[in-house]
Amino acid sequence: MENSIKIDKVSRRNKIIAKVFVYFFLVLFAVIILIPFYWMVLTSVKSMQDLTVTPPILFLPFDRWRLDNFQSALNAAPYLIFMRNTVIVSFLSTVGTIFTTIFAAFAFSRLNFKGRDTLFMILLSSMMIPGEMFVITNFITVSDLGWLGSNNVSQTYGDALKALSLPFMTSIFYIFFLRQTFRQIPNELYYAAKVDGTSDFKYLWRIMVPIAKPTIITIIILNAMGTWNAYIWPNLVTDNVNFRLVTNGLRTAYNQLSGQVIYNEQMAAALIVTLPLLIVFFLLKKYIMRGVSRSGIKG
Amino acid sequence: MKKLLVFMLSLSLVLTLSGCYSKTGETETEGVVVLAELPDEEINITFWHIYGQGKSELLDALIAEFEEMYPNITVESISQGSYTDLKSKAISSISAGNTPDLLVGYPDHFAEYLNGNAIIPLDLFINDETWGVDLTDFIDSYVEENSQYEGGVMYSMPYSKSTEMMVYNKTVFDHYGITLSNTEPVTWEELETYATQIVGDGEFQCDYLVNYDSSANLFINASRQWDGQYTNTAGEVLVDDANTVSMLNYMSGLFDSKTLALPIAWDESYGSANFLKGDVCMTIGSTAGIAYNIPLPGNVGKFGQFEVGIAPIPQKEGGVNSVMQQGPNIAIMSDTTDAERLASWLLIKHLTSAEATAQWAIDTGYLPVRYSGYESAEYQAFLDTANYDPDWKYQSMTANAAYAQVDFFQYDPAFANRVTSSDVRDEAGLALEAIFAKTKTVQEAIANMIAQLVW
Amino acid sequence: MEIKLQNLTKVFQAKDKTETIAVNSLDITIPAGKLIGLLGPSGCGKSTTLYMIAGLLKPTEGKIFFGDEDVTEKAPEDRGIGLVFQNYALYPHMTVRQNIMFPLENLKVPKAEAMVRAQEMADLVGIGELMDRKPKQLSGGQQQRVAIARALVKKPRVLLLDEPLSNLDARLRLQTREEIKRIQRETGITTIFVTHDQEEAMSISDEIVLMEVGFKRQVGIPQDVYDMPENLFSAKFLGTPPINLFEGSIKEGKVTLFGGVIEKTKAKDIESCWIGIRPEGFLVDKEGPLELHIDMVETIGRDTSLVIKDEKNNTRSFRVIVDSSNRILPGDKVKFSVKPSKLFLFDKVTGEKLG
Amino acid sequence: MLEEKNNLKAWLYLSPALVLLAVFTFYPLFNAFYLVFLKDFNYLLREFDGYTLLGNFSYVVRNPNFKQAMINTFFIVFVSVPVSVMIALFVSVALNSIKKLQGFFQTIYFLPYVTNAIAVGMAFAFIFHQDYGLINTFLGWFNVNPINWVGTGASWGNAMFSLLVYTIWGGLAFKIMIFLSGLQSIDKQYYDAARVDSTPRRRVFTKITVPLLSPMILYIVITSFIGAFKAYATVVGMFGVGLGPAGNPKSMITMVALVYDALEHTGSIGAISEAAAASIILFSITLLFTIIQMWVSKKRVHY
Repeated sequence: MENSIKIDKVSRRNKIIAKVFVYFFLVLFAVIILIPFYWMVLTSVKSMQDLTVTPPILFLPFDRWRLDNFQSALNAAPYLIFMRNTVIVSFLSTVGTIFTTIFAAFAFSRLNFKGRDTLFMILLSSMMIPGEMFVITNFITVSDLGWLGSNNVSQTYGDALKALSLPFMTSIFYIFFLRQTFRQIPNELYYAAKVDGTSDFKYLWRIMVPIAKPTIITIIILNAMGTWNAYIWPNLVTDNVNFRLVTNGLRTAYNQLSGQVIYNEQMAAALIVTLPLLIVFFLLKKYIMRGVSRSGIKG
Repeated sequence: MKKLLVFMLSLSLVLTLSGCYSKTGETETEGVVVLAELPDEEINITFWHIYGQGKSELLDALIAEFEEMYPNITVESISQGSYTDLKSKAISSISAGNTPDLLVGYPDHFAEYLNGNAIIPLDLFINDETWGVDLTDFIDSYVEENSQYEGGVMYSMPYSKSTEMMVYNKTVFDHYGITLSNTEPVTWEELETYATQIVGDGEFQCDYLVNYDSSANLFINASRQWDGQYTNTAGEVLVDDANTVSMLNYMSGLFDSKTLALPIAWDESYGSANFLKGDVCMTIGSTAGIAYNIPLPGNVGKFGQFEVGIAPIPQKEGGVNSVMQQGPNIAIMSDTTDAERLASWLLIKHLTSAEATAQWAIDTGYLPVRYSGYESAEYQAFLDTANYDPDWKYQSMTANAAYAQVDFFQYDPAFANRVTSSDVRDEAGLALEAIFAKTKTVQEAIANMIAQLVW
Repeated sequence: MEIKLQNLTKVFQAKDKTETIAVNSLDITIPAGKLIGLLGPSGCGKSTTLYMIAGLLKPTEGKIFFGDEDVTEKAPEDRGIGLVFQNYALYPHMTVRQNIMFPLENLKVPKAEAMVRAQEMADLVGIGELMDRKPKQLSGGQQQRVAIARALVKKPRVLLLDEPLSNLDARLRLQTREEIKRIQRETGITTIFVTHDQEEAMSISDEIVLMEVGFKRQVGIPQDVYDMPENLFSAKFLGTPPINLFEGSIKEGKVTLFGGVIEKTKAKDIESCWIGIRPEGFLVDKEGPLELHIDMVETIGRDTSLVIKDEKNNTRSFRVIVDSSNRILPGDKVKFSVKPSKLFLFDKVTGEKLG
Repeated sequence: MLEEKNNLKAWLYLSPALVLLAVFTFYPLFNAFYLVFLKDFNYLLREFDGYTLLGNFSYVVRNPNFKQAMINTFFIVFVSVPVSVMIALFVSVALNSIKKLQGFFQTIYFLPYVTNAIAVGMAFAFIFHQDYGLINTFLGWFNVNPINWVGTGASWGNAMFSLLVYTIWGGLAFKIMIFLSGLQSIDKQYYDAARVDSTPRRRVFTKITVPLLSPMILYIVITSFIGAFKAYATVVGMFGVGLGPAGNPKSMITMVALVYDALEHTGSIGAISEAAAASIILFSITLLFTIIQMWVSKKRVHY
């Protein structure tokens, strides 16, 4: 009897030690992860002089914060226009990606067809070619499609949107990701739906998509982020400065002629540009975290 | 896997058959026609450059002036952000057949475009009675740079030119009673003697005497001063040359005596921050970057808000006087109509006119491309050391130092074979850095440079 | 709705082209309005048969009739069936109400009507209070009822249940079993119930179909199948404790076991055959032909279970259940006679019943 | 019916993705396979001078940096992927095991994903700085002399170590996000069952978590391998276009850097074919490893 109480105590103590250890580990890891982000914020509020001090200033007192860096950053490029463009392009490419990805992942995970594995392998293998190789040919394709305007007709906003978003309306990376999730959904759900007279199409949208919601939300965030960070392609396919995206603004506004970069203003601009992404992430986070109840359906 | 292979083979076959590429030998160089009169129709021209917010506003003002002069010409000026982006975009647009009408660029860019006959010779425009310009008014070395291509043809016009200058910590130099001229270059040998006094960790001393921002410029320009070989227009790499090697050995000695440093000494790309901090007492960099070398009130560093002087860059005693000329030129693309070409030419002519080039130079820190630009009343007033506009003091001193070097201007040959002139340039810089970091001896650095470029 | 399976066969082909016959020429007629238990050990083809009836699997050969209608080529949704899965397959992101209404949606039933029908069905299965919960908030038994409600709500012609009780605990299983029986009676729907649990099948079914390795072994009212097994498999599969099997012989119409003649039969003489005697088929009888050495005695209420070593094979023992009024102690030697109705003879090769 | 082949239907579902992929992915891909066999291809004029079977490949292999690029790439792939997958797995499991502050930590771990690349580069320059960097300060507590990690003249080993730390750091946010969403969908009852059986933590991890998470692990491993084979941006982020510490340029060069080097002068004759050749060499190596992984995983991944 006494012994069992002792064991109980020991195991409780072990549990607490384990908990403390887990939290310690998570906090330590969070600090490691946060350093660059902290650096970004710190840089954005430093004056040019504080920026060049050695050793670098680790903690900047509030009274030395230069918030006007943000003001200058906003003035350096037409960010509002860039933001609008980026939001539109993100929206178009994300909606496109979600649709094409869901359909393709469904076919790869649920339907049986000739050459499925071969096709999937071809898709995977095309991820192995460096992106720049695609850019060169795709530029010519987009140009041949007439979306860049011609020598006499300048590019329209619609054309620019097409050129900016269409090539990114699908992604093998996400098809693969969603396929993995879809494959975890047990077959019984499909049979049950079939017996109820549910078409494949309806089953996909009413059953599979809601169950795979965390994955799809993740894809939405990743895809929006991709558009937000896109640089090379938007620069290549837009002829009008007003058609460009935020990262173009970030890159061009601070590329001074002597090659020296005004880091503090650039970081301020980067923070401004990052903010919408963070908000989207905060809003959608709970959907990722909620996860799926899997009681009653075992994979 | 077998299926995959078959698929790939058949697709590449389709591509072959679709004939989107043709075999060499079918292109024809279009003759350039200079229209006698500017057509009345609406002419839209697109101009690609790389200027950010500030400079592109100045440029747009000049363009607005131009559009007022020629009401039927509309100029769309587009910034491509950086030279790298501009060039890669231009290359793609040439291949896709969707180019702008005119664009800025470095000679090695134009050499690359010429592989596709994508820019037109400007001689007919230059020499045209109605539309022409007096080429002798342009700085000679700029004209040479822009006519270095096959057959001595002018494929571009000088536009935003700059050069290098030397900024020094006048407070320190005054302490030792050393006076440097704003217009007379010092010699490397003189720098060595200054170093014996200035280098150290005393109160009025720096760790190094002089920093050279661009190691590639140092390599190329110094080999010229030593009368050494570098490259030629055919694209041969000639750095394994006695004079070049002796230059490198000399520089290696300067590194050892802490007379000369490269920014990598502080893990930086530019030495200005360390100049301001007082780690180094002199720094050599682009005339366009002067603002970064001026200590502001409350400057944190060994010397606080010290005084700054500006001088031409050092030369070799008894050597060939030489200074790098840098900065972009401007060219007209071939995929254009005669009217567009004429309109583009008129824009170039406007942007390089004496008034425009002087104004651009004053506003941006570039240098005028014409002698008449230098001589214009406006620019002379800007140069007048007796009446500095206090706000423009350093810009003015920079311009004086630069002006003093006009006769020494040199360019390095541009080519775009498998190895391009910019590849050689990059390797030259890396070779010098390796010597500085003591990871390679001079001989090893040269051998490695050649190995990296010729294979 | 009568269901008729004609020569129903299913062959599965693996990737390496080897074939497995999961269901072999099945001929069964399931009378309308009855609850039929499809019973057999795992791998006997019962689930495959169910899936073929549902239309989820396509028969390799044979036909399926619902009444006079040939539904073999029909899609599952056109057959008018309801199906309940072993794991219930409830849609995890939908509430109970949405789950039950889902099939009606497919039939384009107006929403108001669908709500009413869903509620009726939920009340019928006794989960009317839980309509707004998600499946994960329900117990196993409740989930099971939701699954049944979902299967029934569209008023199917046939209800198919695939091992519906196997995920429930023993007490719940008993309760749900009765519930299913009640719902089936109330709706009068033809129901097929797949299970590997004989007790479950016996207690719930109007008729059972006994299957083994793709073959139908016996069809009939559960008690009939138990009382009159047509073959060795039927005899072995039904009954707890299981039937005792002995090797014996028939000579001149006499069944001999352990040297004693235990029964007379009309069957032909045979050198060696299986003699099956249900544990309750033994009677303590001082005149009995069998004298057996009692190894162990377990008295449970009104029954006494005796464990007896097989005389021919010492490693094997068998059970005999007698009335507990017989006071028997381990080590006793007791004489038994055998009830003729509890004794069955089977051919050693074919397993068919003899006589 | 179920086991039937739905050829037509499947292709219909695939068609939106396939049409886009055909135009923007497969066409450029096969174009690369075509370009690699052209001799002296002039991209600007789209002209070429006959065909060559191996000419462009041999040009890439003769590149003085080819061997170093292979070594570095393999080093990055086979160190960074396993290490970062392990770390991400442990962090996600730890994060999934707590209730309080879970969302808070998750948000923090996501931040690198939205942190500007330049900021990350600057922060790492600070972390690895020889005189006042965090790592050397930390080592200083144990009386270790300052190490020149990425500064002028830094050795290959130090530079590679720093690059690996940077690479691993950069990939964690994404991996943690994927693993966490995977872990969230594992039924709690497996863990309850394990607790009832008083299974030790380590066994729970290896016998329950890892197998049930295996589809996501496979996804991460395959995509990370492909990504790591394409390592380039991290090298530029850490060392600039010199692709190595000052004084030791190109010591950190990777396979993709060979592609980019060639693409810097796409207007030069033959440069695109050279880039295509380098891409295809990289592609073949990556494909080989992916096929091996898929083959191995067939036995290990539990759906």
